[in-house]
Amino acid sequence: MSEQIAFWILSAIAVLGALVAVRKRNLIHGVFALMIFFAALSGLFLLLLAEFIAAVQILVYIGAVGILLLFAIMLTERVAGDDGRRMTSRGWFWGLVVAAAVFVVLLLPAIQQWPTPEVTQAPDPSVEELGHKLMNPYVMTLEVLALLLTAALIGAVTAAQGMRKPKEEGSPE
Amino acid sequence: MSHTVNHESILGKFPGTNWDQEAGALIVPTVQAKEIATWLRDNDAFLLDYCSNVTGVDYLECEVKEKVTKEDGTVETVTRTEPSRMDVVYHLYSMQKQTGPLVFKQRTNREQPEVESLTPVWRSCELQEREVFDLFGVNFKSHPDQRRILMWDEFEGHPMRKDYTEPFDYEWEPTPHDEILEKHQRGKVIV
Amino acid sequence: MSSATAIAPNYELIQQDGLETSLLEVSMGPHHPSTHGVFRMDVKLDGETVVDLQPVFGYLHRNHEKLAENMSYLGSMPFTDRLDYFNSMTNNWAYALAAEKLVEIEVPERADYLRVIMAELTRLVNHVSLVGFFINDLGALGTPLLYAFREREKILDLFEQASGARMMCNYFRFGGLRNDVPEGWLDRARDVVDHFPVFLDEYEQLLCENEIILSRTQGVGCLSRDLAISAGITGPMLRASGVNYDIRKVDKYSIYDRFQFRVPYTDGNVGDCYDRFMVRMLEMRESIRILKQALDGIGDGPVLGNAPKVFKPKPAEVYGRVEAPKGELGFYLIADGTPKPYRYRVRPPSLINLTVLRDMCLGQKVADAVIILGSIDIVLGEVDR
Amino acid sequence: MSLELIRDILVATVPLLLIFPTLFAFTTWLERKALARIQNRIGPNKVGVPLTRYGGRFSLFGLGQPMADGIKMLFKENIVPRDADRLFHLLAPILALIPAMLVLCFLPIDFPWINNIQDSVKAFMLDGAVIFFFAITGLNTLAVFMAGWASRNKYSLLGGMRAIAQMVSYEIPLVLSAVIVVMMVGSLNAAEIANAQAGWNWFIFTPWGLAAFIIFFIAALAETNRSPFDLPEAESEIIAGYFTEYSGFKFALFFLGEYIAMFAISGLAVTLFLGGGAGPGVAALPWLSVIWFLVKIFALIAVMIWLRGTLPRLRVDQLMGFAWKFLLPLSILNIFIAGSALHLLAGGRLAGLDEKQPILRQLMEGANPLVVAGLWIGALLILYVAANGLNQLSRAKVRPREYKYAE
Repeated sequence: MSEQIAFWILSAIAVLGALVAVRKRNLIHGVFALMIFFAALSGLFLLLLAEFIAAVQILVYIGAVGILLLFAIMLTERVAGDDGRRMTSRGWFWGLVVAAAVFVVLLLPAIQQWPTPEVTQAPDPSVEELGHKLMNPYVMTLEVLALLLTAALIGAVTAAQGMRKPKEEGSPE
Repeated sequence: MSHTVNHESILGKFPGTNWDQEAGALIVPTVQAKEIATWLRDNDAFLLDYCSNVTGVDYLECEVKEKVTKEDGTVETVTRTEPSRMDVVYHLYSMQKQTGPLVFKQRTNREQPEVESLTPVWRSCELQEREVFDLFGVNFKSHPDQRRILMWDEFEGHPMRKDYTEPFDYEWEPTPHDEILEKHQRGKVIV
Repeated sequence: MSSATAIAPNYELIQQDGLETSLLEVSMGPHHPSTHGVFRMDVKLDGETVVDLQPVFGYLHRNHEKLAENMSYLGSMPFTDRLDYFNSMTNNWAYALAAEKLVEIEVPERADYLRVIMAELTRLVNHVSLVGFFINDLGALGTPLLYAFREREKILDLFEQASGARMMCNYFRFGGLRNDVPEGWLDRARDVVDHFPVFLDEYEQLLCENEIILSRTQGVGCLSRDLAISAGITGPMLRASGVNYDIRKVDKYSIYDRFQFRVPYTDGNVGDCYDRFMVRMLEMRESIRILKQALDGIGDGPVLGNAPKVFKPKPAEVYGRVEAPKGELGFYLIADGTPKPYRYRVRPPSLINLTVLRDMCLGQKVADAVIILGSIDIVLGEVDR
Repeated sequence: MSLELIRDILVATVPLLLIFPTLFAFTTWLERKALARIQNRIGPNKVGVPLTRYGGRFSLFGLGQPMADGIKMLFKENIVPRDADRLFHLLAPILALIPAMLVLCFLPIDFPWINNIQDSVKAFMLDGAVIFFFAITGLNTLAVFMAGWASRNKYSLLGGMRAIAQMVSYEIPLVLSAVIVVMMVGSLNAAEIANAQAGWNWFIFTPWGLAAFIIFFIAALAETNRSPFDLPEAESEIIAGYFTEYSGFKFALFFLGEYIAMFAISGLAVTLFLGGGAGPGVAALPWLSVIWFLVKIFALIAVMIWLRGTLPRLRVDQLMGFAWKFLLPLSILNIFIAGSALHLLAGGRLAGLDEKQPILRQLMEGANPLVVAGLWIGALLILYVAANGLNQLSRAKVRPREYKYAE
């Protein structure tokens, strides 16, 4: 029962946060609404006892992606957009169609199994289990991913360094 | 005391210059000022690389009483009128030779005072010439950044001039209230 | 030479290819905690880098020169206290020196000794508190400043005992001093002077090798020798840029030729904030040397010479200057035969030292701009007059 | 939801909400007093026991000062700049406080009442408690940015930008030095980490643990914006950074949040490296562990105060350089050292270890003292050489000074 209540509250927050994030013209407000959405999502993961994923959700999505978005906005000219413009843009119709299509695709497995859903054993989402899985069957994947990310990091550093002009030393002449 | 600078050779090289014995200053024509200043700075005999002090002096037209000794030995007081003028005074020193000062004056009229800026010769003139412009209203030709420095930009007049009179209330700004505006014009209210 | 005298070019934006960032214009001051008074810098920032800086003056302008031209010569002596309110003694001295040139007045020997003692004590006060403020600008939360102020208090006590005021001393007169120092003052002064090196040792030990201070100040705000000379920089700042020029040595005014002291200066390679800081630290040691000699050499006698009751000099022009703690403080007086000066001009070292502020700050970080300003050592009473 | 659960939640959280703000008040007094003594001053000494004004005042070294400050803060005018984003301006101090308070739950402090509640309520029993701790601490960045942005003040904005850059950078060495402890225990569970250090088996007494603790503490200073890393609120440069436009109780909330964050990060340092509640006499009197835990937290906070009174501030580029060019390589190297040392100690026994027990203790029990000594010397030597090298590399090239004297 208590899980039910928590689920509905968190879902409501998540949906509201997502809506506000899309609606707000003020970019900073939008980003913060998005973060609320992420936080609610993290709560939902906790509800599913996937605590590691919940922590990672906060760490990565709020702590990294959100901050990255803020950084990007800070670098742009106009930090605060005007709030007054109308919500719909010209492509609203096609947007709606795409959204509906995605929704249907997501629902497809559930529709196929209707009305008797197949009950499968849920995987154990504990940290320990995850650790073992990452270290035993998926160690290769993990290493490749790590390598890829390191390469991306080094690439980013090199790209950023290339942009900087050679510094002018000494007296300005 | 440090060694004073020998001014005779300057007078010889630049015929337009004068030596004011009473003030102990070199009077330089405005047109030649920059040339002479550069020469004074770079010439090995002077090396006046350091311009310490820049200021203006405002002389109003005034009557000067002078005692003149006539041929027969009697002393007579003569009154003559000294014309008004504006001086810009530079005190020059040499850091390399540790000599100085040489007082260097540019003289101009006080109605449309305009002298040559020596900022390109000595960087230290930059702020001080701005100050002379601000307080005396001397226009410095080819000064790179001639703006008011101590008074605010909207200020009218040049307060260090001898004939400057304070306005009734120089910080007054018009307010939208007509009544007060009117009273102020009648001199009743200091807003 | 010509390149050094030229105005710093309008610094072109350090633009990165394809990535344009907008400039942030910040008006630092006049109520900023570390502009040392009501001084303002209009700073343009690209991120944290200063790309343009315009000093704005005049918030404390009260036209000191005009005031002095409308009163008697002695009447503006108290006003000179308010120029550089940290160093009222040297301000007094510069003015007295100029006025004594106008009318030939002999200064009694005891007065000269006391003048030197006061001036060097003032130098200690100024340098020690400047160093404290400077470290405070570096972000040290006031600890060095309060240590410095502890020492400053002792010297201010001496000033109070001699002149009756701690900061606005108004102690000098044309031809000497207002009054002799009270009995036992010299012993107390000797006590303070003897203990000062102990404090300096501690201070040097704590600050001069501190890793953060080194990395924050070295290579920041470099001022080349040529630009320093051309821009008329004086005082410790000039000597930090490698010019051996001390008016106490050059002019040998008063009785400075009787004392053994050295003028610290750098080799002129860097001329950064650290050099300016260190030159001041070293100068304090030399001041103590002078003070010890002066306290030993002082004799008895009057402290006020035969100054005329009504000070009415003949028409003349003089320029008198002293080595104030901040640099060359000069007074340019034109007398016209009346009891008021026809022209009275102060050459403020603080203002002229600010000429190169922009040149030193461009391309540095905003935090550096603050410490560069701190290392210049300005007092707004003198900058704006 | 059962009533029992609600009761347990309240029992677990309410004491935290009472104890730590009280400690905060005491800490502000401690900080002011300590700074004053460092600076040759006396510090607060007037406000003491209220209503004892007449007939002898009990000032108690100014211990009443925090209360007076609190009352003052409550009654001060709340000023919001005209152009400010009012909502965010209001939310920022709250957002600063919430994560700081939240992470207190992850500290394995054995309060006497904690034993009576069910395990599922104890946050530090979570398997990913340490990860959660870092995740939630990171939210503090958002509050700082929010405050800086919402104030519409250029100094605030600069402070906010500095704060983000700084916190994001220093989080990495912070986490990497915590990883070492996780490696040595084999668990992310805060309670297990603390238990693994029972007695004198503190991780600070291992070479890599010592190095990791130092890195952790430096990064923690930066995370909590303490001197010498107090750039986001650098008073001499950007007035007060993101605080500039805050007054009254909002300012007090920020202040509270900052100190609670200090408690939290110190508490984590105690948990990870200083043995949690371990200490003399704990075996006999279990409640002593609470005291030990708080004493250790306060010891760390005293060091922070001491540093604040003595050190000047770094510059922003030096700060970033220090994080990326010095702390990060050093902490990665430290992980390598810890890993190889564990491997060396294990000598092939790694597979045979009991997974439920702390790895390090099992290894250390059978270790040769000579090997241990060798590890100490070797690890510290490697780290020292590396730190020196990194320092030489990242140090700005300066010309040598020479001061001459003219007679």
